[in-house]
Amino acid sequence: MNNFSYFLMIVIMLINFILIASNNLRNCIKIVAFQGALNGLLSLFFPGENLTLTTIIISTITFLLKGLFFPMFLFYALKKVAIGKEIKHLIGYKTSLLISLLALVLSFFLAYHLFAPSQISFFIITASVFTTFIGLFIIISRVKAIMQVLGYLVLENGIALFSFAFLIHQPLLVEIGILLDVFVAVFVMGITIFYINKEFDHINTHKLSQLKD
Amino acid sequence: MILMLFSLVFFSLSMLTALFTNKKIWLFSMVAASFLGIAAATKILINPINNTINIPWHIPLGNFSIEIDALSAIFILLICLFAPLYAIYGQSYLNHSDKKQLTIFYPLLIISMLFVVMAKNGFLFLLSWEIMSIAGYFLITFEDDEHSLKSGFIYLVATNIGMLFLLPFFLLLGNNNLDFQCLSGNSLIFLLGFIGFSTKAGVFPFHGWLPKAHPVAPSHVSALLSGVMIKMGIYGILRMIILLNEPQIIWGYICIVLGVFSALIGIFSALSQKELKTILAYSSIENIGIILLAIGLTIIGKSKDLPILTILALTATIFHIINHALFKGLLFLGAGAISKATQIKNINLLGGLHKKLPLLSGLFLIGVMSMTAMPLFNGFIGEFFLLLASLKGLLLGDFFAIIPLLSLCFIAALCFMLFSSVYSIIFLGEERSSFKLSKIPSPMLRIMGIIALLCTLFGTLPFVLFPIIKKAVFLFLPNVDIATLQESKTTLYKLSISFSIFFLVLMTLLLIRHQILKNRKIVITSTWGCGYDKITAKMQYNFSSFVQPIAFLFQKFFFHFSNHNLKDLFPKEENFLITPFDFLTKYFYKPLMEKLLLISEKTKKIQHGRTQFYIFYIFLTLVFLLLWKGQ
Amino acid sequence: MLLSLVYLPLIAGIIIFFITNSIVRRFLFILMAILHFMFTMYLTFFNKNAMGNNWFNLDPLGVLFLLITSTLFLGCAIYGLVYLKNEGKTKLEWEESLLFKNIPEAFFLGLLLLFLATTTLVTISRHFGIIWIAMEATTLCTAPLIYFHRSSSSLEATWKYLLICSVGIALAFLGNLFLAAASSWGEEPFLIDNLLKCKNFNIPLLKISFLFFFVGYGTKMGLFPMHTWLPDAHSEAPSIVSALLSGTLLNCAFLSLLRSYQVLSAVNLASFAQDIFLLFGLLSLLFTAFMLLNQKNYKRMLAYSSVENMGILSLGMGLGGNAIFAVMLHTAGHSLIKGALFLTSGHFLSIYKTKLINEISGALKLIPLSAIIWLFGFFALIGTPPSLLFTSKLLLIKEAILHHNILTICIFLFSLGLIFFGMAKVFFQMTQGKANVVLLEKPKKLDTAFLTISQLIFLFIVIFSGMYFAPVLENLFIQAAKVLGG
Amino acid sequence: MIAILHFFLALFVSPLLFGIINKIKALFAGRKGPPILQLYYTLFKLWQKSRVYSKTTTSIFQFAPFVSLTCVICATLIVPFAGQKALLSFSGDLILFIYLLAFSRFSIILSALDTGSSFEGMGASREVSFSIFTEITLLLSFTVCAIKAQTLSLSGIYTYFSLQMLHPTLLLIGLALIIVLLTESCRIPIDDPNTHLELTMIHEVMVLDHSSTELGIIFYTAYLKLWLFISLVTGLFLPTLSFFLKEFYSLGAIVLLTSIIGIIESVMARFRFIKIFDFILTGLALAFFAFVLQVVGIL
Repeated sequence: MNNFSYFLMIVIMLINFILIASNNLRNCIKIVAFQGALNGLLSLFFPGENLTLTTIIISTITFLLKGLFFPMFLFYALKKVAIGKEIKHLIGYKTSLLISLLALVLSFFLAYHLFAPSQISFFIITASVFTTFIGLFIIISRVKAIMQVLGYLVLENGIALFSFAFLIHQPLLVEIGILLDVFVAVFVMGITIFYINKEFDHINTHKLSQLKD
Repeated sequence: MILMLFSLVFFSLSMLTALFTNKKIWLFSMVAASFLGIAAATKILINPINNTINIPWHIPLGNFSIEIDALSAIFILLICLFAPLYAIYGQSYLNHSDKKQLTIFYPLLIISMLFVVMAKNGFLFLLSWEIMSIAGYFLITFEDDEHSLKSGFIYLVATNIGMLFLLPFFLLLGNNNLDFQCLSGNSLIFLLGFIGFSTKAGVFPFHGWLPKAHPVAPSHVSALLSGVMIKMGIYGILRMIILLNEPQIIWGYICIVLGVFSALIGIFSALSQKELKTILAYSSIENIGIILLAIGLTIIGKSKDLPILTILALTATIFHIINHALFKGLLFLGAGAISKATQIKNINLLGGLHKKLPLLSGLFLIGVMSMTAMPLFNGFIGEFFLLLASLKGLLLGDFFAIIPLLSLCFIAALCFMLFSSVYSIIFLGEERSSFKLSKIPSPMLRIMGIIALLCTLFGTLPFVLFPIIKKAVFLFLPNVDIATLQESKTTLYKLSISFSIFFLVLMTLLLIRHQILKNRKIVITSTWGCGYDKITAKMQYNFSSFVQPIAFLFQKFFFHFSNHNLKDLFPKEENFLITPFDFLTKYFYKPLMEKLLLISEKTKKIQHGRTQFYIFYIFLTLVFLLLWKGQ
Repeated sequence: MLLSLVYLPLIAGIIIFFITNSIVRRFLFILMAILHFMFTMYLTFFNKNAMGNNWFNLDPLGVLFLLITSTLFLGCAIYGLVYLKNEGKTKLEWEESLLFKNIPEAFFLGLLLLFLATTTLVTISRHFGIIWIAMEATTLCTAPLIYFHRSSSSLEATWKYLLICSVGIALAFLGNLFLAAASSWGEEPFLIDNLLKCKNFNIPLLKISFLFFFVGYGTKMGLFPMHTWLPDAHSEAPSIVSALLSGTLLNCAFLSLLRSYQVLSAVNLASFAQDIFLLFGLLSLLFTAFMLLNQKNYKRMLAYSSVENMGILSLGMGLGGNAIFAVMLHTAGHSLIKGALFLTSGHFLSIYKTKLINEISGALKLIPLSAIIWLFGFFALIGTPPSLLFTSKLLLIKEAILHHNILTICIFLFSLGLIFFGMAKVFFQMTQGKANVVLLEKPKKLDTAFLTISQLIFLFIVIFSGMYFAPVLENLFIQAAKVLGG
Repeated sequence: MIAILHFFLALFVSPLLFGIINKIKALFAGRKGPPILQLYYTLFKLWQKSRVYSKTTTSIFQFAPFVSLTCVICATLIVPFAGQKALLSFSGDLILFIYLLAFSRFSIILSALDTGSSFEGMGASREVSFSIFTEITLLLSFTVCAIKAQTLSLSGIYTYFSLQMLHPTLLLIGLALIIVLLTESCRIPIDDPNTHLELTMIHEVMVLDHSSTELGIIFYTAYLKLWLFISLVTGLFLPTLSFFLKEFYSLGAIVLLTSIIGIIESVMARFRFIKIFDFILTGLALAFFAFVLQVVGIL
């Protein structure tokens, strides 16, 4: 059972690399949705887990939310904004690969510092910290506003991975509250993207630098 | 003490009268309050009993403790003497403009100064110190034009910097609830306090604001500022010396060196100015330098345990504080009267005012004569005792005292040159430019008359002030024996004897003159121009040409000569100009400002507007914290 | 019963969305603000034992921040009535779009009430998870509020605010998880009371959790490297929103950071946290000192002074001991003064129609009452003696002298001097001199009264408590400081 | 009693000194020269003449000479003569002496600038510029004597010193005082008293516009000031003799010093204006050198 969860975590880490590599917006949205779904599944198949009702509800909600609703909403936004498919990044492909490897090393260093490599949690920490750093890196390096929303989603996935894996079970209400917050955050970002597109008829955030000292 | 409280109540009452416009009540409450203040101070001076009030004040650090000892009584007398005089002068000077700004902030300034002088608790002191500065700001920017706003701003920045030094000073000085306590001499505390107080007093490195702020304010306000408010800085330094009761000798040397510098800066920059009130402001810096010399000598006397030297130097300090307030006030009021009558600021365009305004010129002459320390007037007493103290110091073997001796003599001579030429250029000779003369309202002249009378009184009969000095000396040297005090008392008497002889001889000579010249024929002709009869008023000597020989000697430091372009055979028209050259602003303040603005330009680069970089900053701080504190 | 403090504004906010009549809407808005204020006063002064369970409970620290929030909100509500009336006059071109059908004012008031609900939730909740949810909710409520003026720059400010704060808050949630992991999964690991009781902590994990907390909530609080969203958001938002942002939002972020500091000091790791607080406090002080030197826009200047005051707060926490009491004073004083100043800046904006400093002068002649508030606010903000901030500044320096770290005192005083230099030029240039704008019609007495009454009350509180510190107030602050070991 | 005698001696005999100087200059030039008492005659003549005033002048112009005369008369009260105590002596009277001279200079300058003529302005400004350095030299030399005599009054100093205690510092101070004397009374190296070109005069140009009694008073003040300074210089070098011998000795010393001044006048020409500052500053340097010697205490 637990080598299946190892397998899931490795797949999530691989998805991060694919995300760095891809420059097609539609593919990126699909990949992030897949990563969210995997996250939902992970909490079900985690070792030493007595399947309580709350975990099942939580994982199904995350599965539905991240797997289906967010991509649908983002596709709708993509259609409304009708921007070009391929996106140019602030940081070139080779350097971003190098940085993601660096992030991997940093997460291993952090995890090594905290837990003995033998425990399962060592691997969880690496995966979640690595995904968080990749999420941050995507926000920093991408130009299009939608890509930044995707970066934010990857960041959320990393953090959720940490909570699901560590089986920290807060009461149902709190879990739902967190998911609701993420949902509303993405929703409001989407609305703002509509306005940015209407106002500036482009959504390159690096051009949005009118407010400076 | 109750009298003092009543006077404070009356002052605040006058503040409230600002709401409804009639001036009578405002003036009446001001005068009544000052009389009460003077009565309280004299009562305390005679027998210092029940002069403390101590109320626990629900503030984390402060409690409301006031005490009037000899030193504060002297300053209370100073404040309460000048407040009503300048208020009455101000009424007619500003021809009853009903601007509220003055009626509110003038009494507020007086109240806060009284509290500064009486406060025995750090918190109360800082509170009144700050209110005093703010009230001073609103009085300086009374005219509300661009120039006064700029100088008011520089004034506020200077007081704020002073405040920054006073905060740690009072925290180190007071125990946990900031009450003043006697401490052993600790140089750090002295330095903090000295810098904090000297920014208010206008001592050498921090004097930049004074020549800008005082000329801009209305004359009676600038008289109050340079006569009384600067002395609050001096009061602070004196109070600090009493509190740190074993002063180290090095403090004395610092005071003397800074005193010499500020006096030199003051007098030389005054020599190159054009406007009367800026000249008077710079000469206040010079007089503050002289007072600092005297304070330096007191510190040396106290640390080397020479009671005679301390007594003489202390008499010099207190005499000069009181006298400077008197004659500086008189001169500023005179300057106000001149600018009101002629509406001209540049003194090189004035001239021949004596014929039209004889009374004003007489009063201004008394002010000038006491400013240049002429024997019959009160400026002389302060400088006499300072020279005497430095001579006594030399006699007793402390050879550092030669510096105050020589520098004071040099400065007194320069001040003599400055004010003799200023008086004669404004009042004597021909009118250098045609200006319409308006009448000066009589209350202004009456006030100036009272102050001039006080100047001559303290000048000719200096022993009148001796009881005050005696009380102050006991404060500084608690266990001094009367004999040493006696010596300076006899000098005072001898001085007044020689002055009376001077007066007698003058009277006899004038009588003889009257007898001889009674029936002599008088012929009126034009001034002798060695044969050239078309002499014009412009050919007279004006202020910068009068100063030219000395300016030529000190050209590199303080004066900037307009370059001569007498090139061709028959040179056309040529003019000669001395412009002030302030090396402190050129080499210290301006570069400092440019550097600060440069750094601020660089820091602005951080806020460049791109979201990606902002998040990169967050990422960086996260990584930095993990590395720094992660272990 | 305690939760009603949150439910009432929540429900009212949602209802207001659907009310079309503006008079009823404004009445409900004001009623809610007054109710909330009365209820908090009742809770703080008359009924010590709060009725909450261990999930939602009022400890002295929370009470203080709740009190500040509700007073500031009431003040802004009073100011808001007239502000919205004027705002309504200026025709906003408004075309049909996805969701926002009803007129913006309802949308504005509704979101303000939601904002009130979420900030109260932060102050009363004892559960780290709920604190996190409430903080994220505040961000989402305020984001559209910043966009109220529909200008392109306010849109850019909203986008930056949204993105930076969401990233920050996400990192804070990671901190939550590390905290739970450190407490080795005790039951209900996120409740503060359990955390305070549990002794065997995995120390490295706990330290890392504090680091994530510091970066996450530090972004929301506006400390130096993470402050970048603050000047843009405050200068573009309408004055009520920026007053609330500066007054309450920064405080809530500071409160959540203090909660994690509480857990750390229980396990006497306080010195670990104090070094971080000290460093970042000094950094933000120095940064803002140089930024304020020549500012062009007075709202940005007020925003930078908020960053500076947050720097002073974290500096105070860094010094610890008696300075924590000073920090409590400083938070209260700063929020009230900054709220008053932002509201007055709104009045200046509506009169002079410009945010640039050198286009404004002679306000004393044009709008005397606001100009006087503007000056007194400046003197209070800088910390001249009668104001509360002076006492807190004095206590901070006293604590620093006690600890003999001379460097902190020098940097602290140097940056205060620079800040005075930068801000004094602005405040005096705007109020004094000749008025360069002629007023079209004499403003009605009632309007100016409403536009200045709340600021006058705020300034009166700050200056009066600078002179005489009411004992009942004092032990409120002392309890709050005792919670943090002050 | 003796002091009163000395005071009146100073009042009546001081014009004689100028007579001596003029006589010596005449002898050097090979001519007979005016009688020694000539100055008394001019004073008497001036007292009778009618007054001529310029229309720009005010009452200050008329009273200033009298004020300056009173100052110098009070100064004579303080200066001891021939080793005896002066009429008025108290610790610190040397400071009063310096300031009284400054006061007399002040009144002369005011009257000069009152006439509004550029020559008188130039004379006044030059007079003031020189007086800055002469005052310091005078004060410095008095301090050195005071430190040596351990008293602060002029009479104390002059009763302490005598020829037997001849001392290099005393010589330096004597020289410095002579330089001060020459500048104060505007003798040859500084200013040529009987030149006719207004541009070169300093002291005389200030009194250009005065007439009759005021002119007489001003001349008389100048004579009295010269007497004071000469008695100050000679007072330091009197041998300790019996009372009468000391009187005659000091009178002889005074006549000797006046003749030396006369010789200097007929031998040297006037310095260029800039050079005068260097001349005065050498006096200051001498006095300062004496002070350093005194402080170091070798001699």
